[in-house]
Amino acid sequence: MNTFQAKLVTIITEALLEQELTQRLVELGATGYTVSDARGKGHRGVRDAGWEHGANIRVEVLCDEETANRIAAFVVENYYRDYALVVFIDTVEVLRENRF
Amino acid sequence: MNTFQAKLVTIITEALLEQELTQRLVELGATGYTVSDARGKGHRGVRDAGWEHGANIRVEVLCDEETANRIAAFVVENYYRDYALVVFIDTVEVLRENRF
Amino acid sequence: MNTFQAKLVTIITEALLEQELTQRLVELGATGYTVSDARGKGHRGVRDAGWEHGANIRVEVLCDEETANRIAAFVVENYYRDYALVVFIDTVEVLRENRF
Amino acid sequence: MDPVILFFVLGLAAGAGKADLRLPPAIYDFLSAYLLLAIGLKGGIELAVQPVGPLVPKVAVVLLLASLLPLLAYPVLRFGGRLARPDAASVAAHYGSVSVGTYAVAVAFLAARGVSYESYLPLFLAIMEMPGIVVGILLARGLSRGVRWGRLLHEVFLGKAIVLLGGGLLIGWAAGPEGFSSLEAFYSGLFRGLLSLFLLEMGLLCAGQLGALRRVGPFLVVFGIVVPVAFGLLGCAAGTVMNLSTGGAALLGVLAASASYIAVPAAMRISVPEANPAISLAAALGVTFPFNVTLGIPLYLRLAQWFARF
Amino acid sequence: MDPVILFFVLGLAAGAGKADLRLPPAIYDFLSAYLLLAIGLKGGIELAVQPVGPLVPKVAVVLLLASLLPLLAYPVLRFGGRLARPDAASVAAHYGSVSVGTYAVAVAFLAARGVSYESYLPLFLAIMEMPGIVVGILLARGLSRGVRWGRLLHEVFLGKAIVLLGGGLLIGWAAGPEGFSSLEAFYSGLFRGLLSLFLLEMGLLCAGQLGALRRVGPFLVVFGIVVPVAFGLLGCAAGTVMNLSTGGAALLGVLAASASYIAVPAAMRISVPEANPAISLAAALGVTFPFNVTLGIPLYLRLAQWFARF
Amino acid sequence: MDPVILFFVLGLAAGAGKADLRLPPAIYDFLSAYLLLAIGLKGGIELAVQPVGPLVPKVAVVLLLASLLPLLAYPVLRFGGRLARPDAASVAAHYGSVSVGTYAVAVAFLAARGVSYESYLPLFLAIMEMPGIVVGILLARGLSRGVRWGRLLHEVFLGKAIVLLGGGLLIGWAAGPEGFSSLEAFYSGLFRGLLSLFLLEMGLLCAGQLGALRRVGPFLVVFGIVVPVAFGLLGCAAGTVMNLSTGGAALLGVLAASASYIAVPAAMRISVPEANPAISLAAALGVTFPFNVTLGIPLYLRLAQWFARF
Ligand SMILES: Nc1ncnc2c1ncn2[C@@H]1O[C@H](COP(=O)(O)O)[C@@H](O)[C@H]1O
Ligand SMILES: Nc1ncnc2c1ncn2[C@@H]1O[C@H](COP(=O)(O)O)[C@@H](O)[C@H]1O
Ligand SMILES: Nc1ncnc2c1ncn2[C@@H]1O[C@H](COP(=O)(O)O)[C@@H](O)[C@H]1O
Ligand code: NA
Ligand code: NA
Ligand code: NA
Repeated sequence: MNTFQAKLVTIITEALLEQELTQRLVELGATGYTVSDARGKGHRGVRDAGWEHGANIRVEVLCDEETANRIAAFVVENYYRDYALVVFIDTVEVLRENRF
Repeated sequence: MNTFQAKLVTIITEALLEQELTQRLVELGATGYTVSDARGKGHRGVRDAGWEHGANIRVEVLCDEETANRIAAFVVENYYRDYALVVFIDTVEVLRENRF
Repeated sequence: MNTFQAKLVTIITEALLEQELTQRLVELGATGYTVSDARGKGHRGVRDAGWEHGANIRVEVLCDEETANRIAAFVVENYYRDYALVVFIDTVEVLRENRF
Repeated sequence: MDPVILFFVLGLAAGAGKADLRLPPAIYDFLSAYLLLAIGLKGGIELAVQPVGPLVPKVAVVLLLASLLPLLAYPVLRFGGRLARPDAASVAAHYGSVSVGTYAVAVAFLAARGVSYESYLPLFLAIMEMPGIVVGILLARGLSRGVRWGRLLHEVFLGKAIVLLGGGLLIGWAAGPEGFSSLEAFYSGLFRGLLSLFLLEMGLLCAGQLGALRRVGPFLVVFGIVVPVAFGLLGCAAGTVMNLSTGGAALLGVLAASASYIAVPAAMRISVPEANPAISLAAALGVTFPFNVTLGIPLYLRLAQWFARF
Repeated sequence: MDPVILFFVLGLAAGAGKADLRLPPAIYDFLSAYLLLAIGLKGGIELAVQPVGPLVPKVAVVLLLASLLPLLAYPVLRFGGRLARPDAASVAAHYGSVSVGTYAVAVAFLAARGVSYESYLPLFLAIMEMPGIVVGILLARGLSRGVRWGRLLHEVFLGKAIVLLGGGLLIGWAAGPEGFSSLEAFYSGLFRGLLSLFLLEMGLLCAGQLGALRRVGPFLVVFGIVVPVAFGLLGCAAGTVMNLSTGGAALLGVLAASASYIAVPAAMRISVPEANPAISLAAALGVTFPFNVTLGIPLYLRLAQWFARF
Repeated sequence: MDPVILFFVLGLAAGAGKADLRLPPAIYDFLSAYLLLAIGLKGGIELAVQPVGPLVPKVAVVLLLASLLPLLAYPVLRFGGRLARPDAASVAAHYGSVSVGTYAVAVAFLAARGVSYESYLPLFLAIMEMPGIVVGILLARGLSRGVRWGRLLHEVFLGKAIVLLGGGLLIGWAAGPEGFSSLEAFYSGLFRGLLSLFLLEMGLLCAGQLGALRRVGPFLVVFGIVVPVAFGLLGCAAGTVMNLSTGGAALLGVLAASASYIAVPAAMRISVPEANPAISLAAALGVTFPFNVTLGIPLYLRLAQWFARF
């Protein structure tokens, strides 16, 4: 297969931030993003969908390394202190046909 | 842990394709798949669950490299031109007890 | 970016096990977990959300290698024989600010 | 204005103002299933008390009408609007088919005015859903190219709308008026209440198309108003020729004028995937649905009343 | 045929024909919660106006009956059907317990025929849910092996069905007829309407089991019809011996004949995980539920009427 | 006790006992949207038949009251409870604003007792939702620091609660009593039934806060009871001074006494993110909501009756 390497940034955070965060991701250079609903537990306790705005989202962004770093720096600076947040980055092979 | 390497193919595409795509994955040699609901933004604009058939799905397939390539080639050839589609491949460690 | 390596354990299993499994993950040393709803097909046939308790969950745990191995061993020993179950482990870069 | 329409306006305003308002998709699915069943049941119950024979020719006329509409729309789109062939075919299919939401509003509108209509109109609703899809695909592909007809027929005849509407018709027909009486509180008593919630959601959905509308340009805005009026005229005329009552002719006009936004988008996405779905939805939801439920329906009733004078 | 059953048939047909029809899980959850609450409330209100003392021996008989049923089913499954021990125990547990959906259909059936029954039948429904689970686990494990009884009792007594049914009984009992009057429009007026939607969904679910049925083989098909009839006979007989009215005896027959498809599958999955859940569900949903709601319920009423003559 | 409250108690008990009971979030969203629309519509319809002019001074008083409440709560929290500034400001905002669920229970309570009240109370409900948020943010930030007022005003005026309540008021006002009659079966007839389900869910949610309550300590438990009583007194007094009827004054007391758990948490999370949301929710849901719907509402009616004697 004809592939190229890209970074996959995964952000798990509060559902309330979806609109704002996805808007910022685009401003930071992401060509797209994928969001799914999640629930979980971390330092800030259990977060679940039973309660409006109480749930988490799981946001994935495929991008080049530079953008990945920009995104990671942005979310840590802006959301880490006050919001439930986990961020991790993986390296994946993306099909040539997809461009980012 | 007793593990072996496998490919994890992740396909993000239109929810409408779920039935057809999963059937094809099995025909292409996947021993299984996992689907979850998603929403997102890409070259084809915003896709969201508010609208019937307007949402995305996120399909994961664990398989060997050969099958991964077959699947990637298939989806690109059949869906890339006309549908919202992103495909990426990762290498993961699968527990020995799982067979693919 | 200031990152460190961690293991990402992904467990796909029956939704019915959510409460029990997540409790055990914490006992096994996970500092948190993320759960999302899924459906799929594997050796035990099709599993879908149409039916109460018929669906799958997708559980992710970020942790160090040792904990990852402990978790993997635990789920295989306790759930593999009787439940629909797939487990795989990936290595990812976690932002320094997150601690596990 | 009928208060249920005000719910539509509320949804439209909330959506346009980007208010944080969104009904869960599960509720939308429930509401549309309810409307389909309720409409089908009502028709079936009344069909139960009358002979089916005289319906056959009327069904034939309605089928003909529904096959004609996309053929009329296509050249306008292809040559007037300069749309690519698959896009023109897809939009034509949407306007050839019908909208259950619009029909439900029209039924509520007639009921509020005490205008009666033939009991078999829901049957026409079910029938008119399909030809648009088939003709639209033929327009896109011609007869030669590989259409997966098996898959398509499945999609057309076993889609949610047909199954619920047709199922409702059959159940109502089998149960008859007495059998239905115990279900009346739910399927009749709550009809307008649940329709009002459905329209609130429709307003939000339509508002979501206003942005797309700007991108697809002024041609489709004009198309989305002029064509429904023309089709409504045709439908009312056909109804009058078929000797329907004024209310029946008006409803046939509404059906002809309405554009599908559920069954057809799904079918086109599968059978004509190269058509851009945003174009059809922007026109059907962004222009035609709002136009029909506010101005269109009263207009079609007027037209039917006017035709009735001849 | 009762029109609500036609909704079940519609769902079954749509599912078997692989129609693109699916109610959202949230709606299914809502409908089953509603049925449980409505049945519980109705029972509780009527319990409020009568002494509780005379109920105690009847409850004891019903508990006995419910514990007996899985013991009767087990040898048939284990030796007749050659199922593995955990599978036989699990299926026995399903048939020892009860189905709320079947009960709701029977209630609608009796109401349509004007057959009355004792107000405490919903109490029996709640009571009969549990023994099957406990006996099933004992059959699978024996008394010696490590059953997590704490977890199990929690599962049994704090499952959704018991909490809503029991809660409804208590609320109805505390509120009494006047307190309830303001809730009547919702919990009584819509009962059959919402039941019809529930049955549509049940039809789809049952259709989903037809494929599994082919895999599990003919024994379970026969089992899924013969055993309910035998258990229904037993239930009707027990009801007659307990001096229940004809309607009451028929409902006890329905309870005995019905097989659980909600509470028991979850409990078995946790307590007897080595049992294959597909076997029980295929029989309970693919055979017994359809049989009971169409042919079984009228049959059990006949049986009860016949017993009443002695 | 009003039976709808028993549903709350059932939910609370089920949640506290960790029963496997959970209504889908989609149903909760549907129920709260329904309550907002139904309350708004009812108010709007009655507003339609009376002059709006005399309302203006009353609205001003209510706005003043709603702005005063958080200012009163803040020093108690900051210095009495030693909460950090953002936490104190956030809790003050919650108690300055209002709870639709509590209002709905109070409406049902008054209706059951035949106590009437002014038709414009739902307007007060809408109005009192907002000032608490704005004052709370000012308390946290002062006037100097960078509050994103644009975003905030959007959040305040275009939140779900205001849009549905305000939209309902407008629709009801435009439709008037006759226009509404066809919607009555749904929006009035089912009010108490759907409220009962909403309260079941509220019970589960409140039970979920009991654990958090233990962590946040005894101060908030006392605060969550004493402050609502004090605010209820203030509200009843204000209502009496404004010449409201006894029922109207009691409802104003209920509004003052109630604490928001939907609109304000979301607004605070965005505008004062450093405040710990668990503290406010534990107090509002774990203490004040249960207190108000069981003991508070009858107390506020007593207070209003007592004031009315002067
Ligand atoms: N160790 C972990 N593994 C997987 N997900 C986690 C982990 N820690 C936290 N999360 C997720 O990230 C969210 C926010 O984490 P926190 O900010 O630590 O509360 C949690 O609600 C979980 O969904
Ligand atoms: N850069 C990206 N990162 C993550 N997900 C993406 C990205 N681009 C597209 N997607 C997802 O893939 C879907 C289809 O993409 P597209 O075909 O580009 O519209 C989108 O709706 C997103 O859910
Ligand atoms: N090859 C695979 N790729 C991705 N997901 C799988 C695969 N096999 C199984 N799964 C998922 O794991 C669940 C349990 O698998 P199994 O125990 O094999 O039935 C399935 O329902 C799927 O969601
Ligand atoms: Na049309
Ligand atoms: Na039974
Ligand atoms: Na307040």
